[in-house]
Amino acid sequence: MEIKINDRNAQVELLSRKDNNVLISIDGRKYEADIVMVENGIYSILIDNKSYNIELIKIESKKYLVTTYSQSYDIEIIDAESKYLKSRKKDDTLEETTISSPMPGKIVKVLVNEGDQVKAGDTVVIVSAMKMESEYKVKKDRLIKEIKVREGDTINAHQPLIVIE
Amino acid sequence: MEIKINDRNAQVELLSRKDNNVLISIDGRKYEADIVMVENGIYSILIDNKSYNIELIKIESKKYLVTTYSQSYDIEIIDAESKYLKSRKKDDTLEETTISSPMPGKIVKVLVNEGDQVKAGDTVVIVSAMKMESEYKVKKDRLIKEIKVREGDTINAHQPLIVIE
Amino acid sequence: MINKVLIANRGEIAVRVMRSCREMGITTVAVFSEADRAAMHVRYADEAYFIGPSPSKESYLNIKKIIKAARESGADAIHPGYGFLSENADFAERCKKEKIIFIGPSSFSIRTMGDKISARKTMIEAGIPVIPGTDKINNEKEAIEKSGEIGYPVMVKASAGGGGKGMRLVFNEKDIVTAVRAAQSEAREAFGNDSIYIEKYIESPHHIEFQILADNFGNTIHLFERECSVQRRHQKVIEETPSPIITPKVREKMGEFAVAAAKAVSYSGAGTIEFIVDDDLNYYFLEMNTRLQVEHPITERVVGVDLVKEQIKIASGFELEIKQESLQQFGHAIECRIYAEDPDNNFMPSPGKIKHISEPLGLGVRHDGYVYEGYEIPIFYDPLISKLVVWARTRKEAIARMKRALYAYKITGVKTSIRFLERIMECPDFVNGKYNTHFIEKNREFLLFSKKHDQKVDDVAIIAAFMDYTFNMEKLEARLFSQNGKSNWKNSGRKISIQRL
Amino acid sequence: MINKVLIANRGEIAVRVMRSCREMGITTVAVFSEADRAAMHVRYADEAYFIGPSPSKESYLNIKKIIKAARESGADAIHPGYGFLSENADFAERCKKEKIIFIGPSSFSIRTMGDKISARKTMIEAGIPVIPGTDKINNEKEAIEKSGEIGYPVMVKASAGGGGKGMRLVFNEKDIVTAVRAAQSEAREAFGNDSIYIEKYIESPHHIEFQILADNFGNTIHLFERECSVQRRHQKVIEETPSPIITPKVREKMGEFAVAAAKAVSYSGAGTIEFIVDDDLNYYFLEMNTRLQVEHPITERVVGVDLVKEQIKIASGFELEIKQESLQQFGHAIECRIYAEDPDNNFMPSPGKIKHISEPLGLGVRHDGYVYEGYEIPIFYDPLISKLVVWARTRKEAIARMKRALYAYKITGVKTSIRFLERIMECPDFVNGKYNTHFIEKNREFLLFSKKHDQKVDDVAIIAAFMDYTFNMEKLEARLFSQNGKSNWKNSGRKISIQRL
Repeated sequence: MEIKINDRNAQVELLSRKDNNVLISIDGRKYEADIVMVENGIYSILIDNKSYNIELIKIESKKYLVTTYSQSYDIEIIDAESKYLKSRKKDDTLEETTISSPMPGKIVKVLVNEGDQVKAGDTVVIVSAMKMESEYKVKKDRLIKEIKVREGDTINAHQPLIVIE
Repeated sequence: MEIKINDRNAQVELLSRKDNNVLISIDGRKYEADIVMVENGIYSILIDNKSYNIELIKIESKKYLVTTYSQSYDIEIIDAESKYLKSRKKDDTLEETTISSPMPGKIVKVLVNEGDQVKAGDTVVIVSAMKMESEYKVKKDRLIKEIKVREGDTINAHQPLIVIE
Repeated sequence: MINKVLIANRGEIAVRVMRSCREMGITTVAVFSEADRAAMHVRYADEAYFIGPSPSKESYLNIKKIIKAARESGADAIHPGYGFLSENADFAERCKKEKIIFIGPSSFSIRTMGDKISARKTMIEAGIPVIPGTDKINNEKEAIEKSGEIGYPVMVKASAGGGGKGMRLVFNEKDIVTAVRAAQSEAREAFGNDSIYIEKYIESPHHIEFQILADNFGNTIHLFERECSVQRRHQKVIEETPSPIITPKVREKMGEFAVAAAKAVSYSGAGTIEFIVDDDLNYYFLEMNTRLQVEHPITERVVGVDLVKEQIKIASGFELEIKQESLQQFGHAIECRIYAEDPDNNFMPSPGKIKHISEPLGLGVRHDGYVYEGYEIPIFYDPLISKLVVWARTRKEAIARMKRALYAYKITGVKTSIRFLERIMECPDFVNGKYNTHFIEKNREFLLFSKKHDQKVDDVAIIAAFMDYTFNMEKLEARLFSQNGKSNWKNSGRKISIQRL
Repeated sequence: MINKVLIANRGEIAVRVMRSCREMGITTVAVFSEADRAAMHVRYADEAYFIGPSPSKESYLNIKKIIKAARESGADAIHPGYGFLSENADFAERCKKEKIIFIGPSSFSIRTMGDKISARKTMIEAGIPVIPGTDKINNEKEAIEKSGEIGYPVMVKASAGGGGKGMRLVFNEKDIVTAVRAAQSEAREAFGNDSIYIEKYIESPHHIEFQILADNFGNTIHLFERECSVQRRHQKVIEETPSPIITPKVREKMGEFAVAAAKAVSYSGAGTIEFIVDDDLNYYFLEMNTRLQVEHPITERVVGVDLVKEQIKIASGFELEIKQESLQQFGHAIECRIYAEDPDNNFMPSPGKIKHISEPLGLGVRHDGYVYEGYEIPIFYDPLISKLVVWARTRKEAIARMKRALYAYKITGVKTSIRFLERIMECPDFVNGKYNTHFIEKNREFLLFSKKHDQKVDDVAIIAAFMDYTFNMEKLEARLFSQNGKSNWKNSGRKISIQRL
């Protein structure tokens, strides 16, 4: 099976398993791991007697945010279904670009109107969260296609705010 | 609806509700409550601005162990279905009695054999948990009908250990 | 004694105040906005009153609504915490009018210290050292003379200034005239007012503050200093006590000035005198915070005093029992502020739902927080999640303990500053106690350097995700089987095809 | 310095030891039985080794397996914690033979103090007061004489005794002969041996112990006392320091004896000298615990020393840095032991799965635990869940703080002693510091008295259950609807019938 970790892909195979002891190959590297879910979403893993604590947040059914002590990873399971969906997506050339905020917050100000032509670096929307305001800019010269929010709106993380072309 | 709390029954009615604000009557006493589940199984309830924290453990679909700051309650929701089941159960005169332990543990010793006639106060089984042994006795003269465990067995709380008649 | 206290605040400080109230047998009243119905301070309090919509202006900053809740609940006192209405003189006055005890100083003290000009004037009169500076400069000759008196480097500032405009830093007399002219012209353009003044520039400023307590009988004491120079955008990040740079002699003298400063405004309650200190341990009054500080726990730990209890006792009209000469600093304490923010992404705030939290515990660790698993940190308020406070016999041991506590502190669901704080504990400048308010800027690279890539840790992360996926698939299959009977060939086929993917 | 420590233990003490190791930069190695794969000490450690089936005998008490894990991991030292192998002289010897440092005293110290007879003999030789008593009594005349010397009341005991058999309490000389005869006859029947001896009977015994630290260079210090008289079935429940009954003079003298007792067995490491103290503050050596005690945190808090770190430094061959004269007791600390047990059901152990836990935090609270939400407390080991330790300036404030902490401490899923401990904090005998080892027995009724019935609280419990049921019903209906389409009349009918129930 293929697994995408951040920006690279790894070939993963479960070679054998007995209860919570598994033998796994990752890009040819073999690991004997004792893996137990100790709390909801938290795994205790022993490999060569080293103790690892890994926290998983499921974003979607095959997408995880995985946190080790020192780092966070975006991990995606790529099975036949996802491969099929991805290949279809590639055919679909209608790629839209949107402005969104990585955090939830409140719209302070929308600085553009639909149909506006904006220049690279122009601020198009200001979002406030926790007493701090963040400005969102366009990276290239763009046309404002659709404005999906109004001032005062409460928004979620990654929600499309403005559609640009 | 009827609700059984410990050994008594109460008549409960939901009179009105708006979002998390409810008006409830319990045996004729009316309560305006603001009720929110804040964590899994934990409710924050405000009544006349007093703040209550209630923890619920669901034992079965209609049975709860409810813990307030000062006390624990066994609470059962009695709807038409449970009433029907209860009435059927009453007809069923085949009541068996069993010896069980209120805690999980390990069987240290079974002191009787199937078919034995025991006297009130006789110890029939010894269970150990957390370095402490507990003796379980019969309350009345009884016949040992069936022994369901063996020495060394690990048992759950409330699991039938010995069936008596 | 006060019987019932309304806490006009939220978050960790509301819970912290309630804890002391509970120990004193005082009933606690929470107030909450729409966003805070499920917040910990509502759950912890004896009573809770709804005070309006989520934005602070319509709830926690709304004096009318808070007074109404106090009247309805029959609270005889209000504790303002920090932030919100804590330094609002009108609110203190309004409480007085309503015959509700405001747990804090008088509106006079708040007003005098709240205004920079009147505070500076009052301090000069009381003989407290302030940053050397001038009134309005009338001509270039005066600029040269006064700058010479103050001593270079100096900062030329626009009287109407703000945002860095009309400011010029001058290191030598030869540059002063050019600087004055440039500042004047910039100020004229920016503010339509070219008046300027000159102030001493502190090159490596340390931010050191003194905790004071004053009762209504003229007794004022200080509880030593807190070193607060680890700041980011003028926001304190880490505080410690004792300060690694202060000497016993300077400490004693600064403490005396802190007491004198408080007395100069007839202060009552707990307050903090902030000083700017340079590398040569010259110190200057900066401002007074007329309330409890976020970082008060490090003082509590090293001195052994519950500051909230002292506030309540003073507000109840009791005389201070603690005497200056009985106080001493025992050991060393450090506080780290844990924010919901993303250090890897320019410290952008990160509100959201807490998925999992493991709090660090054990010897010498105090943890003041308010979030819990499943709690959604709202977007409307401060991103402070909690304060991690450690104590140890020595500074070195305290740093080791903080590292241990940060190591064991885990929060998922929101981004936090925990790993960034860990890097500070490893940063040589901090470890050696050689830092000033430029510390984070100066060590930016070290602090944001993420640990080197470890193939094995990557692989362990993959194993966890892979096995979780596998376990879930098995559960799903088991459910399919149990729903469709044991010998359902179609599902059996499906199972095999899933495994082969 | 030691680089890698294997902790031959589990539960809260294993985690506590690892915390100090981490602060010292020492790698930690956990060992675990089958039941403990998911236990916190395995999660917290750097490395973890499986050592066998769940019963202690086959894992935590199995010397061979633990030594094997130590060798495999390359640990240069073993910390035994308390319980298990911590007072096993053979284990200490075996470690020595394997050239692994045993973090504890020599097998000689363990053996001498582990045997009651040799310990008593050694203490008498060292001039430490022991409970006055006789050797074998040969005749009635001797019984009368010796009892007179000891002073009434005395206890006549069978030399072969046990389980209370062959024991007689005598208050007056007139009853001694009858008692001796009765004891002899009872002993003859019970044990086939009628030899008896006589010991002073301590009417209201206090259990007070002294913490000591000794290095390998002849330096031995004590860290003052712990009052451990709140016991149930000889199991400590609550400990505090300072003791409410000890005077400075007696403390000093007892401390000197404690140091002398440790020196008499060439002690090294951390240890505890237990004394029996009567109401007149006469004290007698009871026994020595040659290991870390469960209740060591209260000493750490009041004296400001990390005892585990001191153990490790001593075992590493360092000289004690702490001097007796630099130590002092600052404030007051209390520890409550939280057990998984049911006080309403004769304190029956209550293992099981933790559904939810809210730990008390904040000023002056230390919480040493190891359980977490979803953790299943195994049936094989001690029912101790955690230790709640509070500190305050005064004993009165410490009690208030403990009440506050216990109030906020919530565990569901297993029964605990939390509410019982709260009652102790409210019990007048405890509050007044007037208690001895009979405290729980004497106050049984007060302690097990549950708060009076409150109709309103019953009703709030009903509301919670009722609304939870209602919410779940709604969710179920929503799911039925979404599965079967919007206009499914059959389901609509079902919905209405459900609501009407």
